Amino acid sequence: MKKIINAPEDFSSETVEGILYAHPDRLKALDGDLQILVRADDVKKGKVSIVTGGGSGHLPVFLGYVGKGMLDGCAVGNVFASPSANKMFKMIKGCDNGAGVLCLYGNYGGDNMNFDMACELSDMEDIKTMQIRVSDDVASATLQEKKKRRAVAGLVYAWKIAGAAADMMLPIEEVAEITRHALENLRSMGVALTPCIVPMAGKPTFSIGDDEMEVGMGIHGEPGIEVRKKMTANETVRVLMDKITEDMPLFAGNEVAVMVNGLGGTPLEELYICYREVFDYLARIGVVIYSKYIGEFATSMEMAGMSISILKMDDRLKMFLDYEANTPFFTNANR
Amino acid sequence: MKKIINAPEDFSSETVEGILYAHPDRLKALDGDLQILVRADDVKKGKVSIVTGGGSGHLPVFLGYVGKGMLDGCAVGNVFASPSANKMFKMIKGCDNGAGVLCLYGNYGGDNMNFDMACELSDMEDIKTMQIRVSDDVASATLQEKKKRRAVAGLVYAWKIAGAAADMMLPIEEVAEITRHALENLRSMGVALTPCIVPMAGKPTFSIGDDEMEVGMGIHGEPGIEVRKKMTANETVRVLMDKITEDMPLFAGNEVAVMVNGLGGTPLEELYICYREVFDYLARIGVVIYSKYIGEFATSMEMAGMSISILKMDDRLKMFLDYEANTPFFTNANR
Amino acid sequence: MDKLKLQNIKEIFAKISSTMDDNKDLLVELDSKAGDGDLGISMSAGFRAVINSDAMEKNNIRKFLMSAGMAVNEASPSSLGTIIFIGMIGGAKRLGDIEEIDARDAGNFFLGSAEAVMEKTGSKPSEKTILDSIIPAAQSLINSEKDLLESFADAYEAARQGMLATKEMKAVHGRAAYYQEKSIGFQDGGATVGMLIFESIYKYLQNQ
Amino acid sequence: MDKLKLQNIKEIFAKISSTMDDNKDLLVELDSKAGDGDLGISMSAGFRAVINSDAMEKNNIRKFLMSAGMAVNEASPSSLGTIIFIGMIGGAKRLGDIEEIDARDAGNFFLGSAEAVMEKTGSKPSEKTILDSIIPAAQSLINSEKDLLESFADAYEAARQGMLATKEMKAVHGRAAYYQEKSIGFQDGGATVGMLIFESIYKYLQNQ
Ligand SMILES: Nc1ncnc2c1ncn2[C@@H]1O[C@H](COP(=O)(O)OP(=O)(O)O)[C@@H](O)[C@H]1O
Ligand SMILES: Nc1ncnc2c1ncn2[C@@H]1O[C@H](COP(=O)(O)OP(=O)(O)O)[C@@H](O)[C@H]1O
Ligand SMILES: [Mg+2]
Ligand SMILES: [Mg+2]
Ligand SMILES: [Mg+2]
Ligand SMILES: [Mg+2]
Repeated sequence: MKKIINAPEDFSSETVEGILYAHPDRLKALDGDLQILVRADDVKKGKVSIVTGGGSGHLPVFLGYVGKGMLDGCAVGNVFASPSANKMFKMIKGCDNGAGVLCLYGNYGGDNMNFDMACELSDMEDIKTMQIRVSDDVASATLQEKKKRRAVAGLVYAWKIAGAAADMMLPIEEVAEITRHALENLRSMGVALTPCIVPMAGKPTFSIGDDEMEVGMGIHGEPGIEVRKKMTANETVRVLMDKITEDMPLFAGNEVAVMVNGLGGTPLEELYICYREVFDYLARIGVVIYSKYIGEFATSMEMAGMSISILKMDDRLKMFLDYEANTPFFTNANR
Repeated sequence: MKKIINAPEDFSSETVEGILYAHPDRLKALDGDLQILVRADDVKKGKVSIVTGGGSGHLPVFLGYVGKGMLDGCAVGNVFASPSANKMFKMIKGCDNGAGVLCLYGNYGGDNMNFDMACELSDMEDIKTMQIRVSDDVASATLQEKKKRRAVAGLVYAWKIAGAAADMMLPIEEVAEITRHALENLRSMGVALTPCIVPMAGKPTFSIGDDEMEVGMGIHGEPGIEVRKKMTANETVRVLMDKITEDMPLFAGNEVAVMVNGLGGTPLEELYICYREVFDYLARIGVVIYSKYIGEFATSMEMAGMSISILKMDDRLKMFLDYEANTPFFTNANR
Repeated sequence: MDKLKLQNIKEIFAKISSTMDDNKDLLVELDSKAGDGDLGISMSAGFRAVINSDAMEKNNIRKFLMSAGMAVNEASPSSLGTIIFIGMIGGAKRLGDIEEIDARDAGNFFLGSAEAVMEKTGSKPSEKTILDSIIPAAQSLINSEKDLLESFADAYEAARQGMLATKEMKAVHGRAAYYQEKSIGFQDGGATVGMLIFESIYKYLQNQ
Repeated sequence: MDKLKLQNIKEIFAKISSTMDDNKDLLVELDSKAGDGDLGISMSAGFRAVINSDAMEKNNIRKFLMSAGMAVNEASPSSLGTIIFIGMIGGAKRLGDIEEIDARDAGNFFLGSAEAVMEKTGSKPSEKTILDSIIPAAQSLINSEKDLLESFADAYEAARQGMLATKEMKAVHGRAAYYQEKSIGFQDGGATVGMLIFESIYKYLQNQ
């Protein structure tokens, strides 16, 4: 296990400690609980709160997006494991500004169940909550069963849009509405070349041949659509883009935001080589790239691979996407 | 070879094409030459130019730092190979604003020779150049032979300081002076856990046991000080920090800037776990962290490992470090 | 003994905890077939947390079960921990404030648990989950005319049969669902946990 | 033939290019012992670039050598490409504007090359580099009283001896320097390139 860690069981808590040491002006642990991270800077009074939660091992997802114009809080689980309902509840309570709390998280069994319970607990204390689950991964279920799809890097767009809407002081119903609108126009898909190792388990999440790639892989190593012989970067991008545009047709003149996301072990060079083909692919069908993120935004520790997310834009979404976001891990100040 | 690439020989040029597709408002290829990247945005008239050059495979190093408050141009070589003197010369000429050009690059044989020749060619055309070589890697030679040391992630601090000084419109002699002053107070050292693969070679740059780490590794896979049995994150940090502080003593009350840099294949979680121990280490000796960068700043493609850089601060350096920097790959807007 | 008091229930949780420890490897193996292989670790940690939590200080069955559920949720880093938590809250609500539990009450607790899980997660019997061992056992308890020990002997057997039946089922929930048809042929790890819970209670009662 | 004209020199570069192609694997192997193993690829690419470059259109020896040097620098992605470039510029400057080259001129060209490299990179003879085969050959040419072919036969032999002598030397420059004492015992790749250049010229002359 080629990791620079201390005791495997301390992986998540030491990561959070490191983050709190580094960014004490931006993030804090609620009541000292390392599983409950909230903003340490000034949050606008009366603003709708946007919160999330999920397992560790995906930095900058999840807690890296807590900050201005994005999230207000995050419940942090162990590696690839949901935080408990109780932690989520405390986090929701700690973030509430009286305008309601939107729980915006990835569609994974454990997180779904725990957020359901946490919202029930919140309800008992008269905290208004809403839930929206992100299901952007086209590889994980058919379009008919879209609700079953899991989340991948598209989460970042969901938080970006919702976070901006909340920071503009929109009421929770409108924040939810624009977020749902964004999610309807969002699709992602990825490939994995190598597995990663959960520190406590100490062995790879799956096995794959040296000349193979897993097409449609989830960020915890969930199986994808098929294992294929290795393809070139251009072929890989075309397979992903074909599947995405089959699910959400794009036409000449459409504008999109593009994210080419590295899963943790893939060099930035390769992501730009992929972006090059995404650009050409979209140019061939006359689609205009309005904005792009290229880098590591949602990872699986040291997994090699990448995912593409496409958000179909309109004038409303542009306003929210362009709105300032600033967290210790993410900013659009240099885009 | 688990890479998402097309033909190995196109790796560097396709990377640059992807970057130019993505950031046409920020970067351009001089006369369409993909090996010569310069700023596409407005550069202050009469400003000293800061330029660099080096091989591909280290993103964001080198060309990722071309932008406001950092570099004006970069000559791009093949993977781990110096660009030619002629490309450097054209790049220098293209960047000159009449106030002189500071060539600020890593101390590597090929780059040194080519920049020497490029500066001669520049001289023949009456372009004023100065050269400063970065030698921050304490593992690569003794303190007595400091000039022989190679460069690692400390390059980023060198560009940050020089770029700020130039953007403040200081004359070239003063830019060079403050840069040298920063370099005197800069030390780095790293460890590698896995090799990387140069696309054209198709095989690992070195071999290392499954339970070993190479202490003091260079960013092209140059041998370090010793191969050791794998250590915990805390032990690893202490080995690096001991060596750095032996070379450049730090005393209670000193202030430092800290960079914990991932080499490409190491998850961000692990970098924060390392930062946690850097923080504790410095706290134990009473040293104050003035600023920190934690992430991937100078990589070796998919190599697993990390390096620590320490810049000892004073009031002058603070001013330059805090100055705005904004490139498509780097900003201090969210630090 | 024909009724379980709070103290017995606390002791039963201690027994369940040691059973999960003993079966850690088996559960890991079952969960590895069509899952991520953490079930053994998760159950062992979840139930150990109960006996080290402040639940043990509660002096009322409902409160004990609720905080025991919270403890499982907190400490077991996987889905079944959450499902057991949901079940324990639902079951405890169904029991209400009760001082002692007989076989029928126990059956109601487990049925209430299963119903809460079904309501919250949308799962149903025959979908290769813990429900497939818990529900038959709960029904057996509710319909039992025998004494406590014998009732739980029957329930244990019903849970075991339910567990074995999962071999033929296709997974619909959790990670196993990704394996679709390939999940057929393997016994479900969660259903095995259900069986182990009844095994623990039965063995505890045998020693009284 | 007792003097080389521009056309001969161009043909010699074609010969060097094919020699480097033929010895690609050998050079890779030598450079792998205490380096990064790219020397064969780099030399093959560097000299092939010359014969495909606009240097071939130059009508003057000095200009040809200068732009041939630039072509090597551009196309060969490693240190020796740059060193050869530096050498060729330095050597060409030493020759000045000359129409034909005899053995002594050739010796001066190579010595000028070596001196430029020493001046710019700080290397010296006996430091396990290309200098160790080039300098003895250059000196042999300068002191030669024989005809062109025999002079180059001697120079080739001197280069070969110089190359063999690098086995005993400790590397001071480039990547090999990291290997320190461990570099002793292996023949230097760069010195081998120097020998191959003289082998190419000699063989070219033999066929005239
Ligand atoms: N919706 C559900 N309802 C009931 N049981 C479920 C449900 N989803 C999963 N399970 C049970 O959980 C078990 C897997 O648990 P666990 O290993 O904790 O999950 P994971 O590691 O995937 O989070 C399955 O064997 C199944 O019995
Ligand atoms: N300063 C120097 N002067 C002369 N020759 C040198 C010098 N440095 C390196 N060399 C030669 O270059 C050879 C290595 O070349 P090459 O493989 O192109 O370098 P690298 O791959 O390390 O950039 C060595 O075998 C040595 O002969
Ligand atoms: Mg599991
Ligand atoms: Mg799990
Ligand atoms: Mg080499
Ligand atoms: Mg090389």
